[in-house]
Amino acid sequence: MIASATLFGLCGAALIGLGLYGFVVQAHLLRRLIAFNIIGSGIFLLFGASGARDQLASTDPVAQALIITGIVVALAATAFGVGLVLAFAKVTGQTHLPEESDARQRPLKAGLPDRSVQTIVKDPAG
Amino acid sequence: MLVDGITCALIGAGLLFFWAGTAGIIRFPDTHSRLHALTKADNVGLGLLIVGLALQAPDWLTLGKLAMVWALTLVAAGTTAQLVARAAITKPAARRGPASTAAIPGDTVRSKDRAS
Amino acid sequence: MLAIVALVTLPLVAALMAVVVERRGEWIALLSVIGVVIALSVLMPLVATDGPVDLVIGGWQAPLGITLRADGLALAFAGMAALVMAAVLVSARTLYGASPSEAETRGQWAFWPLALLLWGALNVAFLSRDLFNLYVALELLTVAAVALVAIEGKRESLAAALRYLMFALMGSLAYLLGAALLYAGHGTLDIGLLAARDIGDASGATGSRRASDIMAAGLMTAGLAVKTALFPFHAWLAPAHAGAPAPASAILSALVPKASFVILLRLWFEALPGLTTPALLATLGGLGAAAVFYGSVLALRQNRLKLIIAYSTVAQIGYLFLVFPLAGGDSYAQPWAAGAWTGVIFQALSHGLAKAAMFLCAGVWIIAVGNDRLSGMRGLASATPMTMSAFGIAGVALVALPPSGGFTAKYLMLTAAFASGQTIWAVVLLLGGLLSAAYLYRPLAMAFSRDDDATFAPVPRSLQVAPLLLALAAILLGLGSQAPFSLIQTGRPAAAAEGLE
Amino acid sequence: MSGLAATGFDLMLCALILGAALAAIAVRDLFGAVVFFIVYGVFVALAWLRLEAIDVALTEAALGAGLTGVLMIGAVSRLERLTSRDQDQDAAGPQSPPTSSAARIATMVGAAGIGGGLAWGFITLPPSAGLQLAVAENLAASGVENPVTAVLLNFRGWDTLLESIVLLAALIALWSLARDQDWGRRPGLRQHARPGGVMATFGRLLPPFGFLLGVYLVWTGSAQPGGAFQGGTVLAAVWLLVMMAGLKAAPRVSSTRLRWALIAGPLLFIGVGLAGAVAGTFLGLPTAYAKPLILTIEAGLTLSIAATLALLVLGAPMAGDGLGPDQPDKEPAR
Amino acid sequence: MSALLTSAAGVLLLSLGGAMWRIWRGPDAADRMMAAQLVGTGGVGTVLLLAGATDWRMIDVALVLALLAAFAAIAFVKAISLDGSGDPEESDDVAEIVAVKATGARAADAG
Repeated sequence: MIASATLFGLCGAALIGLGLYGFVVQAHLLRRLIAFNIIGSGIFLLFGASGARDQLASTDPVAQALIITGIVVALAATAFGVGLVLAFAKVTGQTHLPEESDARQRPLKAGLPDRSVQTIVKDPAG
Repeated sequence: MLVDGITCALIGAGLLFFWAGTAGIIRFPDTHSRLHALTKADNVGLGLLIVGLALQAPDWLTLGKLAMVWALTLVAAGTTAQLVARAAITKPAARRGPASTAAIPGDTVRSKDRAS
Repeated sequence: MLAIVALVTLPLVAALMAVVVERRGEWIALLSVIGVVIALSVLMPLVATDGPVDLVIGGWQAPLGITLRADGLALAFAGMAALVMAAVLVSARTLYGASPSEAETRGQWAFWPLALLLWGALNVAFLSRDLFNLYVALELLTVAAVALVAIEGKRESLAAALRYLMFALMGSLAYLLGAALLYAGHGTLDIGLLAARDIGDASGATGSRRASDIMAAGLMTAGLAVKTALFPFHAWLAPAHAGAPAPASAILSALVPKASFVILLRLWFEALPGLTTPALLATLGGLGAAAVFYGSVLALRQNRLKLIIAYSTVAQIGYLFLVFPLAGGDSYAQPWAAGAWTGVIFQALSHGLAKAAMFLCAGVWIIAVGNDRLSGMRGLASATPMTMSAFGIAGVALVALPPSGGFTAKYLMLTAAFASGQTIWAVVLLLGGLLSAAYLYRPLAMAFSRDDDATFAPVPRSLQVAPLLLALAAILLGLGSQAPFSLIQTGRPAAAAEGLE
Repeated sequence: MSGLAATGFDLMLCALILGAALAAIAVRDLFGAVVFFIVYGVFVALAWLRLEAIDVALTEAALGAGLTGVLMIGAVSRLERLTSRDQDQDAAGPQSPPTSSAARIATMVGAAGIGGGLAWGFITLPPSAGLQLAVAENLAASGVENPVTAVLLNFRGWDTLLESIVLLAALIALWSLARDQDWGRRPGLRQHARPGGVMATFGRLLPPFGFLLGVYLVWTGSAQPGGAFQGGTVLAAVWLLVMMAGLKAAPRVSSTRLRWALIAGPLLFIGVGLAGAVAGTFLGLPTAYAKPLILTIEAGLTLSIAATLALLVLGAPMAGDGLGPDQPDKEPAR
Repeated sequence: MSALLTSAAGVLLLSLGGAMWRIWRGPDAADRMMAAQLVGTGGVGTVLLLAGATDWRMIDVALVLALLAAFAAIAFVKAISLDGSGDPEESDDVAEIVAVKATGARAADAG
């Protein structure tokens, strides 16, 4: 029990790092929402594991309840985010936010589909 | 003891089917035959696992739940395999990703920004 | 106690009712405003004389349960929020009010529940003592606020809403991670119980300085700073606040950043005062100073009124973060810390009132002119004198001229800066005031310039009264500063009297 | 032996979780990313089982792997339709400039630093049992035997109440994204399937099972893992399935009955809380009545959660093509 | 028995790595989704084995997983259908109607 808690806690920390990288590097809004969810579940794993490191009994029920609340809240935010991305795509035909300088809002260029592939990672299998 | 032995044998056989399914999904050359591999694993592998575990079930409720899991996966696997197969064969859309064909009326991009 | 319950549940119940009852959202909102005002008028004198009141929810004491506490800080902000909401609800009637005979439209249905949910979330954020409960409140606040940004559905506002959502989501996650680490380390999420553990004070009996605590504090601070739009996390603010319809902008700019700021105050002054270091205080102050200058310069460069007001919010939020260095210092007893704490709260309250008034004025002028370009504002002063004076009075509060609440704030903060020998922050305060006068001069000058050919659409009088009353409230905050001053002192955390570090 | 097998399992599971997350971020194809994300949810649910957090595992399996995945699949499909018009699909438009490799590496270093720092902070945490003891001591007074349900519905009921309101807020926010002319219509695309076909049959076959499971999860939640959120999610999935199979159309957003269903749970919860406040304690559940009160609140919450979640997956109201057994929308409901 | 079941769960889990490889490679969306289905079924099996090894109450997770995996598959089939909300079994004339409606709506939009 102790060993698995430590292991999953470390896994959670790694997931947070991974998700953060994905969130920053990717421009596609849906992929950012996926990265957001990965960070979220990493946080929950870290949290849950820290409540399970005492071998006396099972995982802390308060931590479990907080995590359940967190998962539901994350889903709510994700669902609204997806709706917002779709509404944005419907109006502009784009799936990422335009670069924006602080001083002046550049008007969005309409109608250019986003086909950019943001990650260039070699297939690990081959 | 005998029961435990049978459980082990059944679970071992089930695992074998799962591995066969995995091998199939990796090695088979085309979508259709891979689907075939998948269905085998779903139905037979999980079935064997469940029968094996059912011998260990502590009460009737658990037994009932095990049966329900099996029924659920059987029905679901059968249905989805058929639908996915049909979609994969008949619709070119399935070849590249979801939907690269017609736009839908309610969902088309407006040519003009509606508010400005 | 019932008054506290009313404070947090009335807006939420009203929001639920506004979902089901068609075309009467405005009346439901009005009822909830009246209810909350009554609750506040019961609570405020009570708390001012008898000290903070606790509401132990479900009878479960912390750490197991959640406690709401009505202290001076919470009530001052809840009161400001109630004033702003009242004015906004009156102003929003022309945009989103409906006559019962017409068919329901999208905006009429969506605006009221969203605004009310946002308000409920704000009150919870001001009152709750539980770090996770605060997280849920912040999420509710975020969802409602982003939806209000997007409510017009224009491409600019959708893009602004998405940008806001992305920033806010990351801020939430950072805050949540910090709260989780604190809970893992200390077995409680209650601010009071955390304070009792002397976190970071290695000299105490229970204190310790753990890696996880420092990380937790950093993460929560970063997350809350993103949500407060502290420089350099401010990029989302201006397009979001300027892209929303005027009543929504007023809520967003005046109230929403204050929720995360109040949590930040509670975090550092109440829960974790032992973790502060001079470098951290200086960093937060430095970012605040940078925000003051950067926001002001950007406000100077805008050609649209709403963007000027929105960038002004970036600058004004910068002042709030000066509380950290001003309440700090290196000597033992710091008599100025309480002044800095009070001054910053005055600044937040005054900014909330003045900024809401300004956005509502912008809303009036958008109706009159059709857009919010500066070039279209010629002649507005003579056409809409009431709104013009509201804008001017709000400007007085924003620039911090006497006798406004802004002046009281700046006076307290300047005193603290000089008393603690940190003249540099005084320079920031003074220069910031000059800059705000500069960026407000342009719209004012434009409005007062004569243009006899200009024709404006008529604006209902009720729309013009609301911003004027708000602006006057910002002045009253300074004129009658005694009552709010003493209210803010009730339940003031020890660190705000003795100073941080 | 048991320890070794378990550790081996855990190591493998961690590897799969990280692999799925990495792939979801790195895979080129958007749909691939979504599929990896679904698979990731399955693995994370397994991790929760290993941590003996069955309640969380149920939630993750239902929400994380299930509904979020379905939501994302639908979103990919609609996004491709929305962005693929009159342009050569593979022609690179002038998008935002791809992140430079220097920025990429800097991000990687920063993210690795944060991950590493967190790992260090986690390891140096002293083991703590959290509030397990406090929960155990007060469990008898909470009215339920499942400690997680006791925390969710009683000790920290205020959190749960706000959480159910967050869900509702997300739905209001989502609906507010509709176009003005679509207000009052049905949410999401018009679903249709061949009457009597495989999909329609499946849509008839599965709901009884699913309904049973959902109700069972809510019912058993007071004593065993389960509860309103898990059961509500299963019921939401069942309802969605019925709609997808073309058996029933989604209700119009203007439907008053639907709106009451959405707010029933939170309203009931607040009502119980206010009744408690009048009696002396806000949200206080007297021990003698705690169990029936909790079950009542959970029943209301389940209804609202199921409806809200299903509608969140469907999306904002819009004009559809109206091909299903339900007739096309002629006029938006006024 | 518990150790044996846990080991069996490990062996089953390992086989899911192969399915991950197929998701990565594709090439079709259908391939990816099928592999995900395999992970879903394997996940159900793993949960069952873990339940047998440690705590039978875990079996509810298997039920939920099985139900929602099927649901995700249906959502996928919908997503790759012609208009994103249909059924691959619908006949070609339905497809035609969709196409005609689409052009009609475009014309209406442009006009």
